[in-house]
Amino acid sequence: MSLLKVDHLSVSFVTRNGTNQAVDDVSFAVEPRQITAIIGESGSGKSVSCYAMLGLVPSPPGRIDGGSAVFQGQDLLSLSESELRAIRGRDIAMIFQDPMTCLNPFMRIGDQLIEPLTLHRGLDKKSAQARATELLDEVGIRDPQGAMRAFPHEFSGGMRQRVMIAMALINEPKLLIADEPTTALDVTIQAQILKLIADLQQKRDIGVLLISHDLAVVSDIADQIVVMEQGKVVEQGSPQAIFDNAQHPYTQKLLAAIPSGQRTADAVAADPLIRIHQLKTWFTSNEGAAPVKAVDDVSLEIHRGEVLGLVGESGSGKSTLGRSLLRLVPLTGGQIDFDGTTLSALQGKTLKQFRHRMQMIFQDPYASLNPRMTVYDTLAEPLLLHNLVSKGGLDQAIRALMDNVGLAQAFVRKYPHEFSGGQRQRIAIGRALATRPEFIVADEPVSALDVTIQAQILDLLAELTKEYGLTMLFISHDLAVIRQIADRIAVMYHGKLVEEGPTAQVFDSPSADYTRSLLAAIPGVHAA
Amino acid sequence: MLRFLLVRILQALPVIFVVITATFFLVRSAPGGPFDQEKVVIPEVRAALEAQYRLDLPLHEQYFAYLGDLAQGDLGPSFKYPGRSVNEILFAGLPVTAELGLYALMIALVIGVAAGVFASLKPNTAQDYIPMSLAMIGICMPSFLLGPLLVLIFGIWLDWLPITGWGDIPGDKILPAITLGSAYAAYIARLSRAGMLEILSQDYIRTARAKGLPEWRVVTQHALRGGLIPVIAFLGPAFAGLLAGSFVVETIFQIPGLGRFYVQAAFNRDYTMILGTTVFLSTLIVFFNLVSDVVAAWLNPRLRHQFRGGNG
Amino acid sequence: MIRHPLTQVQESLAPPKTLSFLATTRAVFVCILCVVATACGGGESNVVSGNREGILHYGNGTEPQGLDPHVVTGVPENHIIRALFEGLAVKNPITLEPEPGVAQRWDFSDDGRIITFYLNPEAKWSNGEQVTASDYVWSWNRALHPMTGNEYSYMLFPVKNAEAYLKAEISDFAEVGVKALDDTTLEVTLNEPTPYFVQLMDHYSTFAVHPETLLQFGEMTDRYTPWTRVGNIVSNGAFTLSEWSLNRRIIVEKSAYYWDRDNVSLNGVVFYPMENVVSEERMFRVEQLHYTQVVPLDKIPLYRDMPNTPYVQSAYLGTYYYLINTKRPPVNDARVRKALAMSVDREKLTRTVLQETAFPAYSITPPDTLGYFPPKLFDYDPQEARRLLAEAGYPNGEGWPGLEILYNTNEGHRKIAVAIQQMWKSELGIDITITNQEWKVYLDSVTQIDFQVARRGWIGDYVDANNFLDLFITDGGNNNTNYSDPLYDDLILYRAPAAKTREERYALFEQAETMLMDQMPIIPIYTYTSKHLIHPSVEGLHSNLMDSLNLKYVKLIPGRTLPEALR
Amino acid sequence: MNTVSSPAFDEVEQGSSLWHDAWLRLRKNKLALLGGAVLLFMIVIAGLTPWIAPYSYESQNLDLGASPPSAAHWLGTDIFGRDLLTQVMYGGRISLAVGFIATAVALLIGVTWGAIAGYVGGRVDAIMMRLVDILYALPFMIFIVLLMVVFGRNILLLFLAIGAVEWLTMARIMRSQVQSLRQQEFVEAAVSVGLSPATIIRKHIVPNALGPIIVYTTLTIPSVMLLEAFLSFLGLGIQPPATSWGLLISYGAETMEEYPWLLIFPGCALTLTLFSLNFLGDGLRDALDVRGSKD
Repeated sequence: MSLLKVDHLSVSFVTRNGTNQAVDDVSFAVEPRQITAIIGESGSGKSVSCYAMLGLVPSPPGRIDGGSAVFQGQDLLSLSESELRAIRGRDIAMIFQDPMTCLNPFMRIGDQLIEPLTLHRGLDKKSAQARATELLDEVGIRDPQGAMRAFPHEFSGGMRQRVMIAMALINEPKLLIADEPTTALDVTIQAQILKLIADLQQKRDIGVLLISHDLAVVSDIADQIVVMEQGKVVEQGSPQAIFDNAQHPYTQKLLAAIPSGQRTADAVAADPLIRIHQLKTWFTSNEGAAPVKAVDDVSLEIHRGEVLGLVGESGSGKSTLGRSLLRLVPLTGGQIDFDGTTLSALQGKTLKQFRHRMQMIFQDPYASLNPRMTVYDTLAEPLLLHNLVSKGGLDQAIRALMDNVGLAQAFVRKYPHEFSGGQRQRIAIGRALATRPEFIVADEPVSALDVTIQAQILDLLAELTKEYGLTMLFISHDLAVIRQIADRIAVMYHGKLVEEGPTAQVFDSPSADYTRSLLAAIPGVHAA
Repeated sequence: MLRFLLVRILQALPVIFVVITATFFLVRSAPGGPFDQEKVVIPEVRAALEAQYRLDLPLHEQYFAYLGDLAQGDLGPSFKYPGRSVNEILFAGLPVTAELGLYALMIALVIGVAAGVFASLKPNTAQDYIPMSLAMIGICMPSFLLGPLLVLIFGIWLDWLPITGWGDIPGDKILPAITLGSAYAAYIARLSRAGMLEILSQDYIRTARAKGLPEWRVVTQHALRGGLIPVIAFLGPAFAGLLAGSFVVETIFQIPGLGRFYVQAAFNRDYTMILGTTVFLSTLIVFFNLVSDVVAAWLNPRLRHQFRGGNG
Repeated sequence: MIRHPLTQVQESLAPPKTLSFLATTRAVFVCILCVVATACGGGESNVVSGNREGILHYGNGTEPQGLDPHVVTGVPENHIIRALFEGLAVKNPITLEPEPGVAQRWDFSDDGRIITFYLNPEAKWSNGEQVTASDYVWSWNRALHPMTGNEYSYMLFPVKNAEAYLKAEISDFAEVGVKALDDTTLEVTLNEPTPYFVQLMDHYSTFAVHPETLLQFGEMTDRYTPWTRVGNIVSNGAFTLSEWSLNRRIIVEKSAYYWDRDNVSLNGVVFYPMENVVSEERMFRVEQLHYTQVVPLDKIPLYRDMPNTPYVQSAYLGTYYYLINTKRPPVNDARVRKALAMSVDREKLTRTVLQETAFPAYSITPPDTLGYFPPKLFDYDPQEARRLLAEAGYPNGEGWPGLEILYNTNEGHRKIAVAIQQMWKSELGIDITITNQEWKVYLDSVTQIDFQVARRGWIGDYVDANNFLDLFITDGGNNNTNYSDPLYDDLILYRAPAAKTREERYALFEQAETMLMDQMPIIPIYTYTSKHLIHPSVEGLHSNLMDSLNLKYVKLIPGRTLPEALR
Repeated sequence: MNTVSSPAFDEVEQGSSLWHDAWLRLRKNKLALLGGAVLLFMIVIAGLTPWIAPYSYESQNLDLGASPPSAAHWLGTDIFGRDLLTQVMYGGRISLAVGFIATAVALLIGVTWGAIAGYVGGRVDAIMMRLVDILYALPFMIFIVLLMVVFGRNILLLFLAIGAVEWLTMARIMRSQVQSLRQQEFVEAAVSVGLSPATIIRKHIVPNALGPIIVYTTLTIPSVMLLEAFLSFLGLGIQPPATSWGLLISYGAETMEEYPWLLIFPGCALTLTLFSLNFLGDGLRDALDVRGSKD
């Protein structure tokens, strides 16, 4: 008998401007001692269905229209608030996406951990604390005693997620629901957390319902996969069945969007456009403590016409390096030579004029466009500033740019908040290309987008670099994406360059150990 | 902890010094002296008076003499009340103003926080609109209008409460405290509502609910502490406002507090009294700002490391 | 609450009863207050307890500056000091004629220049010691000493060399005309014969203080020593100081050492500082006060129409007038000044704006000042005023350069200034601006004579026309009008004091008054009245021209209550 | 938002700017609209007062004195027999003028000060904001009382004194706005395009900071009007012959027992205006809350 049986569940949201059907007639089951994964893009209703079952969706806007969710013989949807509460935290536990904000910053970790115990089990404080310390050790926290008294802000993202897992398991629940547990973490840490969840599931014999948007991540550990789109379940099956012969077109589209394949490095003359010599960019925090060495003595060459992939985890200094090249942050030491001009020495007016030769594309499509300016103004600004085009020819140039980046010309008068994430990134790319730059820095341009949109943008970038003969520095933490687009790869760790070489050579025979650990952590490598 | 306090106090000293110097010379530049009377004073007598109070010395000497006395905590004799020193008058008036301020603040905190939290539990419903519109009345009705109205309704028409004096007749503290406290109850209500809404939308509240905690525990254990930090940060500057408000309330209700002394001293050109009150009030304001900053910072564990002698 | 036609107005403005929501919150609020009110209502009122224990509860205006007779100025201080101390002579509460005080009797030398006071051997300090003539010599030295800075020192200027000593022209106090022949005889030598000098002995700046007590706390001339504190102070009046809490109250008890203690019926007095006129009247109505210092102008009509009303109004030795700067055009022309004076309808002004609490004034000295009646030399005559104005070159207002009335920020002055501005505009067609200045700034402007027309009030220091007429001698301290007439100076300074009989003296004063009104450097407007609310149970508080308070004669009759209308 | 005109594009869909969205949201908020309407009504009345006032400002009728509301005088008369409705209208002119002008002064100083401190950052920012903290600690009420007493009470000084008190909070809000915007990527993009700091502030930072500034301004006006009324109550604000609601209330409070309408009507006028301003302010805050329009 399955641990959790969901039949014909439908949930809708009643807001001021009409009701929208978030979950429409969804049915799936979670077998005991198995990991069931729900896959879907943002807005597919995957989280809403789980939250609705547990009564975590606030009732005024949200409304459960029908269906049932049977757990251990009880239909969760028909339980009263107090009965549902008794199950939450004891038999069904949850862990959430962003560990940084999921722990109460004002309470010590120990106090937050023992709460479910003292509440549901009625244990006294002392034994609850002992139990909690054991669990912290089990989830791999080094100094459990110290951790009990510490505050959340003293822990890293990964450590906090481990605490969340300990908090979930403290009452020996039967079912663990994990909502995108690793999305906000770095690749290496992501692998460790997934492995921890899998091990605990085996050891403790619990059912796990894993919600994610990344098929690759899920393929490694899931026993069952449910694919959702626009509030409906489009396909269910084992990972093998899904990967080998996906029936539904949407599933096929998801599979195709997983970055794969390797860029065949066509012979590119080693003609360096940019030479970086012992570049240092340090940030001094004002309390006079030791400076943060974001970029520490990096020397590198970027050849004309190539796409250099820059890989590293968060805090490795990769985006600081990108911004330093464009002189967006003050340099501490070293030189940058851009096609003969020592860029690092340029100041004031000359620097400003030089800027049209190098542009940047940013990560967050929502923040990189001025919300108060129309598409027309955003594109017109760089063109007029560097008077690359006469007043009359402006419209013509803007229309051409929009075509290049695949935007319908009719939207020229619209504002950024009226576009989707993908469309906004296209506008940002259009702005970057407006001044016909030779060199582009793309700082994680696709990591904030859905998988399917991600693929389209990557193709667009590849196409544009060829068409305009651009040189691009492509910064990302996702090796699979880098592998698909980059000619050469450079790996950064704690502000230093640990490896550099053609893509094939770095993937097949990495020289630095750190690169090896990065490669091992790439999800979904086994299934591909 | 000490290091943090020391730094803040050192920063506060120049502020008070600036206040003293500015007031000292500002007051002296006002036309008319402390000894002018309707019946003109004979020049010789005026000279004798000024000699007694060292007003005949050149201005800078007076200034340094005053600073010398101030160092020993002596605020000098009052011109208007020859038999008394400014210290004495201030300490006669201080307990009254402090008591009035305290009652007003208590009313403001109790009513304000209760209304704010109550409203934040069900935003944009009747339970939210009623307390908030009452709070709006508190803000829009200035104390010098609310006071007389309360006197008119409860003092004269219904004749339930005494309307003047402080402490002589039982119950004469109720109306002044309500008048002074109502505006602050309104501000605190709005602040605590906004603070609570902000916290209730945080992820860790959802975690708390996921742990199966009943709603009242979620609010008291998790939301309240974070939600009320803006209220505590508001208390420092609110104190300065309370002092200003006490000017009016003390005038309406005949309360012998500091506020009234200050306004009279300004009219009588009682230099030492003005200076004494100014120094006294600004020190209190700086002190309360410091206290509210420290408490607000201490409440937030992320900032608490500043006190454990961490690296600043 | 006052049962009066006004009540139906209050009903109509009472809070609306219809809104259900409002009604519910109001009900909740009301019952909370009921609980509170019952807990604190009731308790015996001051008047009832006062009448039983012989304690008078007295509203005393502002907080007194201090109790040192040679340092303070102002009315609230006067009342308390006269309860604690007593001068050589005391004013009769009704006739204001001098009566024996510390001095049993006194006699004049035939040329009137020497007065000998015979002190009452029974007159004692509150520590039992006898009040001696040398105490007076020591005290007058302190009052006149250049270092003390006594603002009322000019009260003793009639004494020989007193003024010279104050201005440090002479340094030996022995040269000043006051000698203690023995413990009980004090001989005072004057510059000129001064008929009103004995009256001055009732002014507190001439009172004696206990030398040993003062020297215990500091130098003779120190202004701010704590000798006047409870427990330190030694006084010779009918009462002694028993409590002084700042801004709360001052309590005096009947003295066991006062020479005339058998005639003092009160056991004590409590003085309350009442800043706010409105709340003083409300305290009176709830019987917390026997006596109020002032009465709110707007309540007077209500009290006046009340049967056996507690409202007492009587003439007060003071005149309210406008100073004119006789050097500033257009008021440098006497005809213009006269035109302005004649076009003020004083009857209407006192009836409406001042609610009949003042009498029109046509001269500087108030009528019936110890029998002296000033001549009435002009009247309200708009035609004559317009003729004079035209004659002066401004026919019904053409070419009028404008005129500014200056007053200190006060509700009463504003009403009068606005009213007069209106009268001059409608009667003479001239434009008037009124500006107010904060009190001290205003005093500064008046002393620098930096104005065209300015408000002024003068309250008599002693009951004698000289106190008003000597204001306008050339370069007089209080002559802020630039008016100067040698004939006038001679009349006031020399010929009047030398007059043998009172009738001859008053005739000379009339002549001076006429000269003054002929030049019209000031525009008299009204004479003051004293206004108080006195509880029916208080007897012996007679009102007099000086509104002076003689607590000695006051008696409290228990059992009497306020009229029903005030209940 | 200086959109460059361009006829070349054919059927172009007209985008709805954030301002347009904000206006739609505001329109749905009934209370805010009511507040706006009442405020407009007050401003129009104040503006037209000299022409529509039932009686001339100075005309007094001493014999009448203070009379309750009657047909001739809708709101009754004051102790001079002057029509109270006229007094309240003229008082409204001054009170509203003080409210708007002093706020403008505070806005001007505060926005420029905050923008500079926020954008330049570093040492300059530290010094500028330290000064603001010091001024915050000063007992401003005391200084205003002194200023008024020392330098007399002309209206000009009153505007400056009140403006000087209010700009501090404005500076702080502007600074935090500019600082957060400066880290936004579209500002970094503007820098990388090569725009000068001045253009960046003008075209990118200020338009996005306007939301909170407008909200705070609508909430400053009532607090400024309260301050003026407070000063007039103490006898330090507006001086006769001019009048303001604060002054009328203080006169009314003196004789409230006999003539309660002298207190109640000016009090209602002031409270009503403050209500409408606060409701409008709250409505604007919800409408302009940029966070809301993210998804």
